[in-house]
Amino acid sequence: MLGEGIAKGLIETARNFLGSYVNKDRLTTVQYPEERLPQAEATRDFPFLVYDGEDWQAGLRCVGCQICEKECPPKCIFIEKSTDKKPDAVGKPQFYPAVFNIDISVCMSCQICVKVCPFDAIKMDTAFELSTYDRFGGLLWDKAKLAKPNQHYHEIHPTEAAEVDGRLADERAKADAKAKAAAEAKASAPPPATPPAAPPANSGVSSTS
Amino acid sequence: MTALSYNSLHHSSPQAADQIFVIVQHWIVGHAPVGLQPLLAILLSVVAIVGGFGLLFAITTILERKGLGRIQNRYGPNRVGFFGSLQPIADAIKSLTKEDIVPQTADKLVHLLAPILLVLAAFSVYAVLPVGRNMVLVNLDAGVLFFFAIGSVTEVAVFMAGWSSRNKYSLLGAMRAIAQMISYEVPLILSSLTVIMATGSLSTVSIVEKQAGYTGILPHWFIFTPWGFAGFVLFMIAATAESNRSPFDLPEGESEIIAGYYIEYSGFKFALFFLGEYLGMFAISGLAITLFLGGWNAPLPFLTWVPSYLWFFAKLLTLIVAFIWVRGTLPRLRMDQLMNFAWKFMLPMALLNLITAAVWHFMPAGPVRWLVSIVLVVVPYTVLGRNQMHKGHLEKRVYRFAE
Amino acid sequence: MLFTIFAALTVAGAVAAISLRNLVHSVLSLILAFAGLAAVYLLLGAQFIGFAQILVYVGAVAILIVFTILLTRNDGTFGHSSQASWNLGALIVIAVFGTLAWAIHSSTALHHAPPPQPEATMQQIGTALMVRFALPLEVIGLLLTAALIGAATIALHEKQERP
Amino acid sequence: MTPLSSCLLLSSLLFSVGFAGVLMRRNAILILIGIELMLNAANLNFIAFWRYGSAPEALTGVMFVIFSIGVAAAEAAVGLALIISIYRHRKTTQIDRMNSMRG
Repeated sequence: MLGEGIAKGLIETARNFLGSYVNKDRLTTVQYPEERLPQAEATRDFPFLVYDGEDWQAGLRCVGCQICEKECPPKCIFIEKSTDKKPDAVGKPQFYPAVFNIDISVCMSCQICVKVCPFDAIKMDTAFELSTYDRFGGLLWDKAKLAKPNQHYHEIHPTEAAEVDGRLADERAKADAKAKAAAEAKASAPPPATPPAAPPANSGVSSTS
Repeated sequence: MTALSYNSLHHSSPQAADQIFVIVQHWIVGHAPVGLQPLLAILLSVVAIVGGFGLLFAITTILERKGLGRIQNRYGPNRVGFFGSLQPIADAIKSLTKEDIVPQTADKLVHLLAPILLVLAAFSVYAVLPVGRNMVLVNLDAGVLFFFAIGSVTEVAVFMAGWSSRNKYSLLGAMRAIAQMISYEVPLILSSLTVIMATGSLSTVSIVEKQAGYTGILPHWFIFTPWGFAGFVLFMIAATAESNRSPFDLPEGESEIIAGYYIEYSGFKFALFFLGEYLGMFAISGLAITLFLGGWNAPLPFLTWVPSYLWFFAKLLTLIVAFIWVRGTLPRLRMDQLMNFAWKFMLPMALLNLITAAVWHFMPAGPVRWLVSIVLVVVPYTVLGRNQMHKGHLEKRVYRFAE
Repeated sequence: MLFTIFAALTVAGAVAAISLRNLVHSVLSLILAFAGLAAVYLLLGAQFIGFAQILVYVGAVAILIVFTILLTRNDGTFGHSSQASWNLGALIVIAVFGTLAWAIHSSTALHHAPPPQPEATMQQIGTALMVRFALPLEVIGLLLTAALIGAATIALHEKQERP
Repeated sequence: MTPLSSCLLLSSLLFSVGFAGVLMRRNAILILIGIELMLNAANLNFIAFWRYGSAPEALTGVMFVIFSIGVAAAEAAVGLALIISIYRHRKTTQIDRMNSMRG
């Protein structure tokens, strides 16, 4: 009979309407700015640059290798390499980025920059309320704005950060041992070529997911 | 020729509440010079109509958003004011301060005139709508005809909007809207013809007056007759289609053609379209109340002390709530379903309903008349409905161009 | 006064309707002319005719023309004739209007005082339609049905697929 | 000028404008518009003569216009259907290109 389904539907919506006043469990809406759902640990929004220690300019892990710039699908990263060198996390003298800009308004949060970074220098942040009044300048973040301490990384992604720290400590120990061996060898023999910096090949951050 | 007859100033106290607006109007008009009095009276009524129905528009937007929210187990707007009650004001300020964008290739003049014409047409039809006893702007002899004539101007406005925007979606939306409005205007007018047949008048006021009185506690509204009930249902379905509301909101179809004919409108002009649409809905509900639900008459004999305009607006609110409820329930139709429904169900039902009304008119009162009329309504409904169900649902849809 | 305004509106709409290049603009001006004419009817006391004019001409005929315009795409050429035939046409039209205006101006039968406003209530029109003009009404109903079916058949005719 | 003659003047003006449309434009739709204008001019004449005529209570003028509007609606429907049909075959709405009898 025509109209039967309509009547059933009307009863269902009426039940929803009245039920939402009686049973608060029906209303699943979270009143967002006041109430917030807890973020999952693997939450990722936009990249930031990790630095160790107190001084962000000295402790920046990034060596300006420009791999992330080349890999970035929407091309939102802009890097200018420095001309001089400074010691990196492992203690080896490296280049550093003179300019490191990310256009947050273009970034699509794909995390490819994080995956390809051989130095664990770029990681994903969890901050998402980034609205500004200037959509051109306000969302083009430079090095100073992007740099965040390692502690911040520990706060937002503890498991992942611990793993990264462990790996970096291992590498540093390995490098130290190598340097020591080299020094000993140097003391006894003519100097060999400098050992290549062991790249942590494919050191996946996704292992925490 | 205002219906506010200047000599009916004698009233007892229960009537005073009923006629309060009429009395106030007379009092104000009485201070003006004699030559200006008719003009001032009309002006006051126009201001009252624009203000009253504008306010109702504001109330309806918040009611609709809240109601739809609750139907979908959401809160709806609850930020501005007490439980979101000031949301319409925020919306109004927002749309008034927005940038007015006109497409570069648009026909600027027609683009500008379309929303104005729509709102003008939407407001004009209120001139013949009796919102209370002695509360009608003009009691036209051909009131119902006036309503439908002005209502058909909306189609022109919709076409102007869709064509002048130079946007294929808006043109598609306009064509859909016009096709739908023309198709559903036929059953709309045919279903109201039954009432015109029964009352022998096209004047809205005399149609309402014919529905006064009670048998026992049952009022003499036309909805309480078999043909009146069928006519009311047909009228409301056609009215839903005429005012482009869900489930007949194909012209707007935001998932396919984004917003139909007003896609290229922004800011204040968009607000005008929105206003025009809601005003059209109120007007056509008002006409349904006038034709079938007894206009300003009280539903029960012992409630006649309540002012007449309150009854009208109570009925109007009920119909608005029904519109919102249906919108929250039914999904949008497909174009072929829409047209099938109009021509293969609504039109034959409306024509048969005319015959039912004639049979009712010429048979002597009694249970036999009721029985015959009910059979005349129910049997075609079942047959046509079955036809719709099977033809509409089981047939595989043939795509002509998408092979 | 009001008559002059509405008459000017009607003539302006009509002139625009036949002289504008864009067909849709033509139809919109035509709607203006129809509406002006409806207002003139109302001024003359023919309420029913005025509203029927809006309902039929604005709500149906104009919309029908609009649909036709959109279904038949304009093929680039504007509908103006050659200069010679245009001149000839203008001459004929001016002659026709001159004759009509002269006839109206010189007629003596029109110069009597206007009678009081005649009544044409809906009741009277309905009775006249149903009693005195019942047969023409039936005929016009038949004509409209035939026209509806005929128009639908003509317009629905699908072009045969050529193999 | 009496009201009747001004009505007649308006109607003759309207008729001339419609006539000009029929004579001077080649688009079939515009010609139809001209014909509608001429019909309306005739209707205005009927109403004017009913209003200022001798026997208004007979409603002859009004009746004539009612039937005329009905005929005009039928005419417009059939005419436009013909235009659409011709357009399908010849891909034009210009009258002077519809010059062959073959469909």
